[in-house]
Amino acid sequence: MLVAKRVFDFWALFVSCALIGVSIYYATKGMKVQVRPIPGFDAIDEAVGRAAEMGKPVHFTPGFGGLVAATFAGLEVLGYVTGLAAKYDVRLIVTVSQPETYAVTEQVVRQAYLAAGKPEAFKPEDCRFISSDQWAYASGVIGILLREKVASNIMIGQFAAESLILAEAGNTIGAIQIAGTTNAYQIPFFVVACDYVVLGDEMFAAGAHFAKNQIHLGSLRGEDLIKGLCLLLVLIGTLMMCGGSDALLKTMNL
Amino acid sequence: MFIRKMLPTIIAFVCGTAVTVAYFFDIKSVQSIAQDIMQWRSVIAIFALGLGAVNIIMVHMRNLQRDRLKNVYSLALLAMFCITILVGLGWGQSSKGYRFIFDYINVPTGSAIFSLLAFYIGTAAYRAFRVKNAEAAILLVTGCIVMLGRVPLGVQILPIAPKLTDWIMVVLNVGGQRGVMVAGAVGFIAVSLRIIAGLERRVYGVE
Amino acid sequence: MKISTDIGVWVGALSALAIYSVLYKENPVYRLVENIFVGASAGIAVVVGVQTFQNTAWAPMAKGNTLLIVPIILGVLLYTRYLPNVSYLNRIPLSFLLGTAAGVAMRGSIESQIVGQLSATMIKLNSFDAWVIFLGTMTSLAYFFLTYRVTGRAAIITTWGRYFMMAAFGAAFGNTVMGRVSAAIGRFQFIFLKWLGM
Amino acid sequence: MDIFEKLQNLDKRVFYVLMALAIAIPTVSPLGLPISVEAPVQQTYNFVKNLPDGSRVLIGFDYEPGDEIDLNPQAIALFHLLAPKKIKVVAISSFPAGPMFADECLAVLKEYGYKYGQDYVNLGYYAGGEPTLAAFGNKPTSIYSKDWLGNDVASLSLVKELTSMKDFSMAMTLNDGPTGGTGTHEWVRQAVMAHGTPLIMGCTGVLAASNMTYVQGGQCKGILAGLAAAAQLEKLLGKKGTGTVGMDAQSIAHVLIVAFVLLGNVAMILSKRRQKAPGGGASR
Repeated sequence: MLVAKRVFDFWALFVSCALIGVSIYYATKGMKVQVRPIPGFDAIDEAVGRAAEMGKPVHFTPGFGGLVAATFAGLEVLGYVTGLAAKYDVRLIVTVSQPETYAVTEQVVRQAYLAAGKPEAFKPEDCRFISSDQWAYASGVIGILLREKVASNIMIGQFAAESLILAEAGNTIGAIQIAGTTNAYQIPFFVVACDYVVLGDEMFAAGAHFAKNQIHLGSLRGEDLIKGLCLLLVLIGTLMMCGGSDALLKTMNL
Repeated sequence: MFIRKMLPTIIAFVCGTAVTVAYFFDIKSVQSIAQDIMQWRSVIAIFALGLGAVNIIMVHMRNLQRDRLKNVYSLALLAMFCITILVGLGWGQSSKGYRFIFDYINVPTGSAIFSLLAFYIGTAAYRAFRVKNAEAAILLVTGCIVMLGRVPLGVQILPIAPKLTDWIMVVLNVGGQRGVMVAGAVGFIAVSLRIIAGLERRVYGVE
Repeated sequence: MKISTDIGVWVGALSALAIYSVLYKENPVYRLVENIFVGASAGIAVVVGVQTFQNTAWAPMAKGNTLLIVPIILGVLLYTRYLPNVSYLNRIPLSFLLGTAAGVAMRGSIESQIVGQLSATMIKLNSFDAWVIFLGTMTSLAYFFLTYRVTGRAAIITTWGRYFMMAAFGAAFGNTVMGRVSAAIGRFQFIFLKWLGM
Repeated sequence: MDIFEKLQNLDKRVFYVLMALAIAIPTVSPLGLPISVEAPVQQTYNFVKNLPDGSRVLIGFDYEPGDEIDLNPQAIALFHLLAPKKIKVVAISSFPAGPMFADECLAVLKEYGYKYGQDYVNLGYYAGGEPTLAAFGNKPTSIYSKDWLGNDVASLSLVKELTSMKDFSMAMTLNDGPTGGTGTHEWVRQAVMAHGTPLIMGCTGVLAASNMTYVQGGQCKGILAGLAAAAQLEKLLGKKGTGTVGMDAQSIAHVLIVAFVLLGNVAMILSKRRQKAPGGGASR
């Protein structure tokens, strides 16, 4: 019944989901989970606070991606940033590239202002759809960064080649920059050009880090268990290979 | 209550599960449902584009109102936006006017923006590649070796660079890259699972 | 030198120069070209969107696939966000978009990014290179344990994990320069050869 | 601020000007710097060289405007390699602009007496990415009823004889990334995993690092990365093409960046030394 060549994949996904599910269950029942410090996230308070002191806006973009996992992580952070901006009365400018992401992003910002008790602070013109064209999006965003002279530039989500254009424009105006993406080809540019980088998978800890939400904490523990299992699998597989058996490797290719 | 909270959760669950099950299981009925879901999704996504268009018009109309038509930039943007749509829908995508906008405005300007990276990449490297600590030093060394190893002139300066570059790209690079990729994918699964299971309802507006 | 007489080439070359001017400073010329470009590209997106809608929804529906009325209605519901009384209805299409996207993301990542990468790491440790790959993968993956604080001796694992990642990032950075310079070469060729005819 | 501190914080615009010159000068008058061949290119060359004469290959033009400067020269060099072996070429594209690039590159085959429809075809754009490629792999004619030029595929002998992906002795994707079109790992899945057709990749420089894992994992038989690979292939072929010319500008640009990095570091170290010396300036 399982599609050929996807048998192992299915069971791997099944086990992964089960581990996450069980961890969430235990976390909501009171299991203690702590997130290790993530400097990029800690810096967000500082970044918004700095904007408040300087009386300049904060810019946030969830990147060029459509509705992919990295974008979701970005939106999670956006919810928190919006809350902070509402608290300190800082102007928050959000720029979006893909229409479907825009549909969700606008909702997230609206909701976050509502949750902060300042629904009137939400301004549709500050949550902008730029263009679904990669370079038009890049040019629009650098235009906004340079003209609005933002104090802080936060870029967390799915980024492609435009990452460095945005980061260098932000650097030119002396903005404090926090960036994160899972795209392994683009992380280097953020590492080089930004003040703080949320490395790859660390992004997905946003909910657990900021809201200390039990569901997210549990889910994060589940992720760690999966990673542990991955390490174990590689270790066993490699030992077996060294012993001359490729049984595990064959099983994984099923 | 049902429409506000339960229905969105159920829809997300059904869509996510159907798409996943159809991928792994050879069940014709589920696969055809999943195919429909994917098609429907792309139709809905087109409507999201309209939201973007509304936002563009709103933002720039407001600019024009505020600056009493003196804002040539917003005017240019709106004019170009409308002209492109009129030409594209009125005369079609193979018409001369539309081709002009596409081939002579969109493509070359886009390429020019992309090529800004040639300049930015150098200044970013100049600023960040400093031997301040072990990590920055590693970044600097692998970065510079690969840069030299990629071009003939670099090879003349550092003859061992191509060999080192090959080794860096095929061996040294692999581990770090894989770590990021695998860990990231685990995160993907967790987020996706939470959305499908209705634990991330905040994203679509259900508190 | 033979300067081009093609208006298209002139437009392309001048817009490229306007874009490059931002390297000096943000200025009105850049701003104008930026706005024209953003306007045109957003317009193109709308044109393509309408075309796609006609091909994938309207035409098949007219041909009898009446079920397609459902996504069309859902699409329209996205706009209820502008109407405070019924704005909650926009959650329905959003949940559809999100649920489907999540399903696609989930099934895709397990195979190519997890199982594929892990099985590629299982090799005989009979050479220095094999050890580097093995240790690089193990330590950098171990860096991403987020709910366990690694302290003491074990911290060396995550430190090395970061070192391996930095090596990979440096490599990717150095390797990217070529593509970026290529793009500039393309534009310069356009300006010098096509436009100025040198 | 002493001279060393100034050198650590140069105005970005100094670099911009030098970079512009580094690219402009070779563009206007090529220098012809020497080139050496790297292992992945040699491996790819050897693999293609050993394909059976007269067999068919499938080439995916999976890139968008902006990346043609990297990928067109690769395709052209590859065609110069395939043509003497009388290997037939089927081109498909997962981006709307792809067929245009395919057309430009396929033009070189005419020099070798290739006939359209019989020895090579440009089938054009397919929407939908991987699922469509999968369907193409199972039955090529199910996706295309007409080629890019508007010919009925039934009139093209090369296409008529195709039954599945297995008919190709090699598949290649010229790829600029995972967004939008069919990415490299989708090709690995649909060509290698689904049909066992050997795959090579031509990619932009930025993608080389991550795609190298496929070569290393054996799922991919060879990889060409960026303009350099095209120039190296041109060297193996003994032809000077656009790849070779572009490499001049590349050489100077790369060395310029490395020089700036070194300058920044030397200045930093010297300025630290000076501060440590008695009577030195205040530390920052």
